[in-house]
Amino acid sequence: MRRLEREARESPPPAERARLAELYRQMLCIRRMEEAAAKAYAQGKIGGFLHLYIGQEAVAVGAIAALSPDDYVVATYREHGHAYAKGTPARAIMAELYGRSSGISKGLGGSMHLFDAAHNFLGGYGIVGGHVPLASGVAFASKYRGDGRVTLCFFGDGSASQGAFHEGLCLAALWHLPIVFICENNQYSMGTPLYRSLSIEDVSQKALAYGMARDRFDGEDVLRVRERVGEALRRAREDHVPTLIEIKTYRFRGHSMSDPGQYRTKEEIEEWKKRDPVPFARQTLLEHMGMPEAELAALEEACKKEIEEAVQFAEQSPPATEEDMLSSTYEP
Amino acid sequence: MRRLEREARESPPPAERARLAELYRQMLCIRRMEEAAAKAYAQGKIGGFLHLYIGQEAVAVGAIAALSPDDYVVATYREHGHAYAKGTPARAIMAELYGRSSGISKGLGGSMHLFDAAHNFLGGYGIVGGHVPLASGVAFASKYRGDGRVTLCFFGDGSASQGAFHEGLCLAALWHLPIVFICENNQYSMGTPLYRSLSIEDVSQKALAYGMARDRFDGEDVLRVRERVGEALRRAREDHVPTLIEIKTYRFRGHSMSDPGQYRTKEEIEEWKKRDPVPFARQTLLEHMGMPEAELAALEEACKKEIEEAVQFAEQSPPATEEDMLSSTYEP
Amino acid sequence: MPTVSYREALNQAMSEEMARDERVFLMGEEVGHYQGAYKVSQGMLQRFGEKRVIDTPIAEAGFCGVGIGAAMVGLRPIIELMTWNFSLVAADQLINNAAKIRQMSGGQFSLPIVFRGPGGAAHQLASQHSQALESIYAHVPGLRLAIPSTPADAKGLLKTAIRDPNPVIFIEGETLYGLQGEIPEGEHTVPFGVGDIKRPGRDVTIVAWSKMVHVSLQAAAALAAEGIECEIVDPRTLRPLDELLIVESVKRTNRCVVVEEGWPVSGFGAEVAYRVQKAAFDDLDAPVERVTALDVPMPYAKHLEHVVLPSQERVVAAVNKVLYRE
Amino acid sequence: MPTVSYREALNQAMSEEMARDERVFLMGEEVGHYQGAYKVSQGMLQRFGEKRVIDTPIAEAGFCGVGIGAAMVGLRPIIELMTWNFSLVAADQLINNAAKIRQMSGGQFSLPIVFRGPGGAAHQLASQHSQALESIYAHVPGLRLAIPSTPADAKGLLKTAIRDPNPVIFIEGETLYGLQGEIPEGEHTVPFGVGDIKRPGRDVTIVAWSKMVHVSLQAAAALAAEGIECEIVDPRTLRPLDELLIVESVKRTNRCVVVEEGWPVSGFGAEVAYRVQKAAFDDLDAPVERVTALDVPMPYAKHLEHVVLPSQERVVAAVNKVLYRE
Ligand SMILES: Cc1ncc(C[n+]2csc(CCOP(=O)(O)OP(=O)(O)O)c2C)c(N)n1
Ligand SMILES: Cc1ncc(C[n+]2csc(CCOP(=O)(O)OP(=O)(O)O)c2C)c(N)n1
Ligand SMILES: [Mg+2]
Ligand SMILES: [Mg+2]
Repeated sequence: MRRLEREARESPPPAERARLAELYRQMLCIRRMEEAAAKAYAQGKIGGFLHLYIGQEAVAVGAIAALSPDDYVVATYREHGHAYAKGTPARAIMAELYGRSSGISKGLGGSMHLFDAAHNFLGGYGIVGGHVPLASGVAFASKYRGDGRVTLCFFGDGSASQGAFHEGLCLAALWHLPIVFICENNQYSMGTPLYRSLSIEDVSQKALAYGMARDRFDGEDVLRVRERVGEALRRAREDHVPTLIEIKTYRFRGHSMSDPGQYRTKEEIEEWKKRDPVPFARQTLLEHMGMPEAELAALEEACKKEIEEAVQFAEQSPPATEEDMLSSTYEP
Repeated sequence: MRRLEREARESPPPAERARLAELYRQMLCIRRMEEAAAKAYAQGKIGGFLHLYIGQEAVAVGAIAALSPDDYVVATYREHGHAYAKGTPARAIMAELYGRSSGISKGLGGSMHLFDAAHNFLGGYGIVGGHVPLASGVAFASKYRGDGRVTLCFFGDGSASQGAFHEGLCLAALWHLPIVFICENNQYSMGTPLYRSLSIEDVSQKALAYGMARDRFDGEDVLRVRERVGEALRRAREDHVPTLIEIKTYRFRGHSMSDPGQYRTKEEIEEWKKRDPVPFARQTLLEHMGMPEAELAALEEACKKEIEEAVQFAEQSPPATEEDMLSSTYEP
Repeated sequence: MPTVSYREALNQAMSEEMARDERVFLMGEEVGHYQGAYKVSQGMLQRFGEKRVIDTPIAEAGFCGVGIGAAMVGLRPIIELMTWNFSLVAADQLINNAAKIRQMSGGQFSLPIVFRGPGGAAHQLASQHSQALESIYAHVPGLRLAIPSTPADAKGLLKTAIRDPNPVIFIEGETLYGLQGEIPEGEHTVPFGVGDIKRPGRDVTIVAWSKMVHVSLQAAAALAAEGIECEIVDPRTLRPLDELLIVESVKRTNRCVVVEEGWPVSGFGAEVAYRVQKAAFDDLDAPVERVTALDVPMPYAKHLEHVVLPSQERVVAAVNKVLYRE
Repeated sequence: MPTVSYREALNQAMSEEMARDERVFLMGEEVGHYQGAYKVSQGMLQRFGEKRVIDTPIAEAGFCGVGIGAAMVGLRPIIELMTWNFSLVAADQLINNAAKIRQMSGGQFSLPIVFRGPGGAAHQLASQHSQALESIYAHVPGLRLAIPSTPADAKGLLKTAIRDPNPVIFIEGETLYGLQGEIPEGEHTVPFGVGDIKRPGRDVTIVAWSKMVHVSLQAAAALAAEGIECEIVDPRTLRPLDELLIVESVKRTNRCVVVEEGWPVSGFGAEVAYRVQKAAFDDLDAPVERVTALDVPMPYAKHLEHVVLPSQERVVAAVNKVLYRE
């Protein structure tokens, strides 16, 4: 496995430190939020499928940090982190997982279907690849209106074999849509390692079939993610050139809560944990950016509080309602 | 438009001449068969959609000439030529177009759905791209059995944007299936020119997404088609390496009988007619291979007879039967 | 009232709505430069330009998905499927995305989108191109389904569909495009969920939609010569369904025949039968009969296609049956 | 008779058929190394090897198509769909290819292929993952459809499906995998088109399949305490359907309730109702009632899922209704 060396950084300007601190905060909150969710799941307070993002946080946080609030995000069922990074409060996410009416999707969507119109988070989708053309459509609307917005579409390595992925990219490339496709290559689709699901090792090669721009890098450094996705966003926004980006990452947990994950060795997981994006960012802040330990501790304490409050909010919220269910199938 | 020069040939061995004569014969018979079909269609004797292959004959004939009889062919709705080249008698094709019980599909399939089990012709399919995974499945069976057979799968340039195309190629590449995919790039999908349907000009580039072998050439010379497809067949048969081949060609008629084809200029069509594969082969035989005009005329007369006989056979055959229809939905 | 074709009526509906609302656009295979595979969008590219009349590659899952995404952020797409047969490659987009996004987002995202195109058999197009798939889409909550039989209904329902904030499956009759009929002048819309009595009659209720209305009208004319008066109820939309109109008619006639072009099993005809026997149990003098396509894939040969499709003769026979004639 | 789980019964069926016939293989997502997403294929990779137990990428249209092609040339594929929800991305392969190839080839190519996997709601999987889609596939001629409710039926029907020369849609109950039940020892097959009376009774006929058999059995037990004896008819296959068994039961009980997990409109329940009212018109003392999922996409929240799905209470209410009780 190729090891990445921490890129040496010159003593950074304070704004840069503040920015990384914020990204670190987001990653940490997502981590704590999902840990809390896993606990609640084990207690039977959350049901259904629960796909944790633990280990991949730098991808969503770094990529979404490069967006402006008007830009759109479309994601999969593994989207707690994306929603949070796009602005959905942890309490609204947690309440959704609990099936409460105060949940971001009123308790009707659950873990896989977080939606947040106010923050231009256009949802988590459960059919692998099925949201890719939809994301192209959101970008199509931006082009149609000339509103200058860009759409970020996230998906896993498993999506790359789906017809909908192909068609979504075909149309984005043909019509020069302002969109960036991010393949979060965590190297497994459920229990299947990449080499048993794809005939190529470099997923970004798929871009060649569409004459699309492409990029490919490792995803443990949230700043690198922000920077490289930022370049693609600029191409999308200014030149109307879509990009397919493959970001290598790893999920530390099973595919979902019900997956014991026996298809990976302990050693492999341990090796990857050395590149955990959350401590990586912390260490950068502490050692390379001179952020005092006390400030870090305060930030971490704030995260803890935020998530505790979110859990409390979820637990105390009233359940999803039949009325919402019945009235939301159709708009009257 | 790039003009192709006739490749100069050394005075060929007699076997080569006989082979080309046979390919010429096949192309000519297909041409005559379709001309007869067009006439019958105009007379209301044939109904439904009728997609003529006129102009593209060298592709099917050349490619299928490189096969052995055990090999399989899967094709689209524009498959009269492929069926004929694979061995289906003109009379059985014509009777099918007439909806007769003596048709190759008993009058139940019609023009778009010729099937011929005896000749390993696995059908014409009407859903663009829908037959591509199926063709991979036929090749899968060959691999499963180790029977050494190869599958040839034909489709149009319009298929390349379909999800099923993508998935079919994904699996073929991943599993090293003995298959050759031939994209007959006639530069239009119905009324849409390639540049408005694909973001790349070189369709064979799609192979890069699968790490698949590829090839690309012009399709008016039936011998070149045979040779280049032959190379791919060898790769498929011996090395289990699938290939995507793009063959540039042109249909002289509309998309189907109901298409006036106003999206192409007369000039464009005339330009392409100069590369008509049928006279091209004839000229090669006559001028470069020393085949006497009298022999050519005899061959042409035989084709004419064959097709006249086929039409007569169709017209005199009894109609498709209700019994066949009812008994063929399920195998009892 | 001006007389126009069903095709022209659809064109008017789209053109009027596009003139009225910048957010409406038309997308599909061959809708622009080719002027529509069935010429429904004739002239629209010239009138509205390439920005709003958009030719697509053959990628139904792709462009149906594109329409869905665009609708989520406020555009109002009209997505043309060249025929509904090809919707099957996009079934996931229609059923798993379009039908569900509003509810699974807790009502945050509405989907004002129309999927339209011809359904049913045309002439000898064989099994993959001759399907009446309305029963499949009518099954799915979250979708609306309109299926007009006349030019006036085609125009009025399509305008309503375009204005509706929900995803609408809009199935046109492939063999009806040339049908001429009167259309009210000026603004003309037909509400969803309101059926129409295409022929009044006292003896038997025939429920039929799309092309089957016309087959039923022929049968009714033939039966009228024998003194049997059929009432033909065209629900016009299957989702929502004007159950009341059907049931009230059956309560008057005490007999019901459903005529549908699709396959029998789990067809919408069964749905109508279920509702009728439930709501008019004591009024029925005979079991509800249905006339459907035979339970086979469509064969190519012309005479067999006629055998498979519901015909005037089979409708007459069904009416006679519920009347216990012969 | 040995007691095994529904899951194990399916595993036995596949393993026995694979041992018996080299042409049979299993293909799908996670069927091999992972031992099956629901562990139905546990141990099969180890037993039969990678050649015959084949993991696929997430490409349902692709591998369903592969199965179809392989079946055309004589193999006998079992294609596992991780759940039937995902079949929608392969709907074109199932409906336009699998169902039609035999007929459109004039009977030249048979398709001995089984598409199997779990259907219906499990627990809080929300709208895209909780669909009972049997009515959609039952609509399509050229397909067979089996949908077992017990371990014995699961084994017997799956063996029949694998041996059947036609494409079979085989829908397992996602919540039934753990269900224990007795299975006849030795060779055990269940023929298609032969229903089974899961509980005899004189007062009301309940038609139910898959998980709804168990919901109905609970309802029947509750009603028995009040002296009402329900007869539960499980058709086991919807295509072909054992109409006779249903109708004869109704002729005895004079009342019929259909219980299905899917959506109401154009559901298979309507089909049963149509056939019953037609074949037993004079025997019915009340309209056929149906109990179905509510007509909405499935919500996530647990209590709402319970509201949407047919429950013992709703079945009891329907039985009371056809009995005019209360
Ligand atoms: C079309 C479809 N097929 C199968 C599934 C079941 N499924 C859910 S997630 C998953 C694996 C996806 O892997 P990947 O795309 O790499 O994303 P990751 O879970 O690794 O984030 C599968 C097979 C599905 N949801 N949709
Ligand atoms: C999925 C699907 N969408 C649309 C169609 C209608 N259609 C039939 S042929 C065709 C054009 C195909 O073009 P191409 O693949 O280039 O093949 P060609 O006709 O040029 O041989 C279209 C759009 C179809 N048959 N299937
Ligand atoms: Mg993955
Ligand atoms: Mg073409």
